[in-house]
Amino acid sequence: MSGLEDLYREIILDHYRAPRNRGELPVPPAHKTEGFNPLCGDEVVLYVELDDDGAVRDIRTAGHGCSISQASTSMMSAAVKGKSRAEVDTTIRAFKALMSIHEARLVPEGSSGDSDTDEGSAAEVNLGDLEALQGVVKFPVRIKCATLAWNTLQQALAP
Amino acid sequence: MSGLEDLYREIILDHYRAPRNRGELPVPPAHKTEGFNPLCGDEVVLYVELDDDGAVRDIRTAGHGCSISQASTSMMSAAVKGKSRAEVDTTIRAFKALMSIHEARLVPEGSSGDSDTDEGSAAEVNLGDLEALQGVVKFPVRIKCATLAWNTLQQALAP
Amino acid sequence: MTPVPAHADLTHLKADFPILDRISHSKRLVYLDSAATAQKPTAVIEAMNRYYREYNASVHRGVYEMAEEATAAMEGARARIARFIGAAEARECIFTRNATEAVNLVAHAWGRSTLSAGDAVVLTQMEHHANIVPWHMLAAERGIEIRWIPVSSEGVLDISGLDRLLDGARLLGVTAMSNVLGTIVDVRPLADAAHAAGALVLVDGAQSVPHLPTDVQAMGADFFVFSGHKMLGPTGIGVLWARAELLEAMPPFLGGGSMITDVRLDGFTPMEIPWKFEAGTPAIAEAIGLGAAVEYLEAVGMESVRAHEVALTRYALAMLADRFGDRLEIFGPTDALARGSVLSFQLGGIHAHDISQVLDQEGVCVRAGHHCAKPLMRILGVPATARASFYVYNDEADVDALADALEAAEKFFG
Amino acid sequence: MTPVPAHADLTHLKADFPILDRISHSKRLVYLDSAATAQKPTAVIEAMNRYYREYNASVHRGVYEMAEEATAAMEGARARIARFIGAAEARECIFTRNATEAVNLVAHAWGRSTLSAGDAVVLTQMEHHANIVPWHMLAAERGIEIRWIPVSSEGVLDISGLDRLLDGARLLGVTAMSNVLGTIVDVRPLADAAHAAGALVLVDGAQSVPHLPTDVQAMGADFFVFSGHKMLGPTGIGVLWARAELLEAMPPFLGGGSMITDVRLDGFTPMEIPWKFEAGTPAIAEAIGLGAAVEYLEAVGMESVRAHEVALTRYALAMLADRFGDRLEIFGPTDALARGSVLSFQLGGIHAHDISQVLDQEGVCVRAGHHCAKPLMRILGVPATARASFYVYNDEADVDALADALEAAEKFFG
Ligand SMILES: Cc1ncc(COP(=O)(O)O)c(C=O)c1O
Ligand SMILES: Cc1ncc(COP(=O)(O)O)c(C=O)c1O
Repeated sequence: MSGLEDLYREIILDHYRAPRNRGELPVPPAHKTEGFNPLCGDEVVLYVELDDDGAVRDIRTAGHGCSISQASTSMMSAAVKGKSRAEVDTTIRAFKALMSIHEARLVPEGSSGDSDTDEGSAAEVNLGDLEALQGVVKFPVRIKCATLAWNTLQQALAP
Repeated sequence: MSGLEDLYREIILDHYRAPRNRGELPVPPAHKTEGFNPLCGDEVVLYVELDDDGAVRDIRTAGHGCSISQASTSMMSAAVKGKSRAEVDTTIRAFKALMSIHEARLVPEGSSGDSDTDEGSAAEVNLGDLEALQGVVKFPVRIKCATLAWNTLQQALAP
Repeated sequence: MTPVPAHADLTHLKADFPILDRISHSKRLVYLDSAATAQKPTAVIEAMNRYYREYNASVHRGVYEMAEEATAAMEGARARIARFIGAAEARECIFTRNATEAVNLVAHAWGRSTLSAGDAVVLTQMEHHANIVPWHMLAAERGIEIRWIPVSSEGVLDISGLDRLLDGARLLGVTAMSNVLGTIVDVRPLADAAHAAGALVLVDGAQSVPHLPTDVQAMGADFFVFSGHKMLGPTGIGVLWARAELLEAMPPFLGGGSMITDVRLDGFTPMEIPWKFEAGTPAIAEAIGLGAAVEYLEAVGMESVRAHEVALTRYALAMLADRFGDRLEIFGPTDALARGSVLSFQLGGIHAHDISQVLDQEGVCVRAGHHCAKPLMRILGVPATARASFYVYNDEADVDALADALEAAEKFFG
Repeated sequence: MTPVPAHADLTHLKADFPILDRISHSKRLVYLDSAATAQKPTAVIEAMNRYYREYNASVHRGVYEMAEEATAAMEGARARIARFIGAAEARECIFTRNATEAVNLVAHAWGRSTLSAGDAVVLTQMEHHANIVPWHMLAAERGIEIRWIPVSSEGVLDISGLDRLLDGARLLGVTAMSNVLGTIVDVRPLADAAHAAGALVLVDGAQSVPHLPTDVQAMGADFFVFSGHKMLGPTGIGVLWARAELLEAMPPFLGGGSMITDVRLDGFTPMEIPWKFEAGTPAIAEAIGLGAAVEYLEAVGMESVRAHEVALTRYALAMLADRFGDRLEIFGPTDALARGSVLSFQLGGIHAHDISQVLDQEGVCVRAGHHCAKPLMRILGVPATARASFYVYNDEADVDALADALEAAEKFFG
């Protein structure tokens, strides 16, 4: 079993203590999207402003939650800000693949995994800082904390 | 644990093989009463003819069932035929007390037993052949077989 | 029908079942009541002990290590069980107390939200009470109509009037194997007919899952129920399988913790499946125990289980006919390939209770009674039968012991 | 309130709980989540093992020796449990899967046959979801009204408006002890008021039965529910107690085998209580295990259990205040005599999940979340709390370990 350091890497604690892109954006032009983890009460609010071609021109985050959900929100905002829609989509897929490793272990063969993931292409993406969140997969209940911001982002980008 | 001889005493097998008072009585003057054990499908039919003072002038039995219910029916008919109402009531009470010994063991103190029984007075009654059925109490599922005829008799005598 | 391996010697399995060391009335225990409940191998008992001794914790919400282990063990068991019955996804398996609760779940959650007065539910006359009474209750409450597929004198379903019975029906409820006759029902053609008529199909697998390879999708079931305790697993656990879309469309059954995503003073929002249907603290140890039972059965192989039982049933049918002739009447199909290893019988005029009592004295455990199938018993014209049933741990010596004990009964009541 | 024995040293009990030998993250296990589920003593585990290894058989109908032993063990457990909670008769205790199913049984069998649109059910704002959601479901189906007894800022019921709330009500549902605040509710006066208003009283004893002496008759309950797994017993078993007349007047809940005296093609006749409410093969091993848990608790003595927990709670409240001052906020009553041994808290701005995660690393198991009491959490104004809860096997060293681990959490997130 893994130690706390696997979960709470320095970079995660850094994002938790000093979250990037905190705040709000005027709506419109931004869209506001809320995400909610009913199991722990964590809440993420995203303000996302898109270019005409779907690139993330700007993003701000609000809400409250545990260190993992807060850090993940912060890291996500940093990772997608200023990125093209294609880059954002690839990052989302790669991050979800990272998180699904454990779920794959939990749910043995024969039952379907998360159809959102695409481990083939994901393996090639360099997630940078986000890789630090990989430790979360060893703590299954916390995975939902880490993915909350990303699911909310997907919702925000949904047509 | 007890052997078969405790349950199937010679006298019981004798009543089973050669049941007393088998048959029917004209209704009226007799009453016909049916008893049914839903757990095993056993059925007892009693034809009882009472004197004006409630004495059992005559009794006949029909139905089908296991050796215990058949023997008990036969022995019951022999025990009550020609007896005054008071004698019959005492015999019923005594027999039920005999059968409740086991139930008392099954249901520990603090929960109420069968309110029909009256062990004080019952102890003094000489049940004769019927005592042979005492072995049944060591086989709790069979108690209902032994008491079926008696419960049906009580119904037949109820006002 | 699944091809049956020619040879399946399971003798070595006896050692896995500690209860078989029991001495009953100074005789070795000959347990022939597995259709009521099966004995448990050490692996199942120990899987539950390990949970209680090493990682007992409530599941799903705990952050600490033991809670994660417990959750992984329970959800792992669900996934294993799902695979065992050919389910497409683990989340299609709902844990219940037993097969009975699983049928009731369907009658409440699906039935009450779907059926109204005049709707018809088609059942067979050889259903267990578990697949009758919930529908009687719904009939009394909602005025639905129950129609019956008759049973022929050979103990098989008479489907000559099936199309008429299914006309306008909303559900067909059918057992995959009779617990009285042993009859194996070929569910697929019935399911096809039901689907063609617009009805869903609920299959009672309580007797089939322990003894036959199961593929819920191949048989065309929409709902499928079974009990853990009859398949080497613990008491207190059963399963409802249903297709995910069906489960998702159904309202919840029991309300409480774990089955919600939110509760407010003015209402609640249910959880996703399977948890939507699992209110309160689940039977965690029991789910883990059932997972271990499935693991055990997988290791033996369901084809081997079936082959072993066919051989034993064949032996029993021939040997009993040989030793008792016409005095012994066995109900249901005479071909071992058409039936499970359940033998309901009558011996001369001796009442089933008396047979069972004498057999007990010889260490032989059989069931006596109506086997929770009173409508069928009325059709057979008997108030009660004795029933011997075999499983992986039984062998020809057990069948011989049965025959010897039956002779003793004949002598006793002769 | 029951007088509390001055001294109750239960240190010797630790040895009865094999799980306490577990090493978690190279630390000894400090289990402080008994309000979610309790650990099991060897006596309970072994009672179930004995059933599976020595006399596993289905109950009630079998004629053979093992079946009689199993029936006697299960019915003996029922009688023991009935006595333990002060029931008048064993048959007033219905076995369910858990407290949640027991509330649902009442909502279905009593609620659906008794309540109609406009009828009111009064609940408290500190109920567990188990005693809320079944009534929400009935409200949605039947249009009954739910009224709420508020919780004061001190975490106790505000009964100033009770008479108004009870006016025209049919049921009062109230927890005997909050699983979040620890608040002990003095049920009797509430029950008297409810009865005076013509309402029945359902008491949720899930948290109280494990920790306090229980007398269902003295407290004035009509229905009383609890779970085995929180009182040293196995998962998969709970109890509904109700007065015999009530149970006899209620229609059955689940239909199937064992709960009938007859089944025909056109209907069925239910069995007498308690079996009328126990459809299908029951959780036999679990009932026996719960009987063994009650036997264990009786041997310790519920007065001693209570005394031990009062002392430990007092110690914890004082020591934590001393070491953490204002940084630690504990919800609920501050007087150990007014509460159970459940401490829900917030530590600085650290999220409950993070606290629980750090504590786990120190071998300390606490719960983090909404504790299945979302309406109450909204009133407290917190999305989640951490919760430590004590039982017979905990001691001051465990509370010290909790404090040490909380300091580690403060350092980590400081
Ligand atoms: C007060 C209270 N009521 C009801 C329950 C539900 O118990 P179970 O989940 O065992 O049904 C719980 C425990 O979770 C509880 O604490
Ligand atoms: C065919 C069949 N269906 C349903 C059941 C009910 O199973 P349970 O009592 O475990 O719910 C049984 C067993 O009793 C059975 O044999």
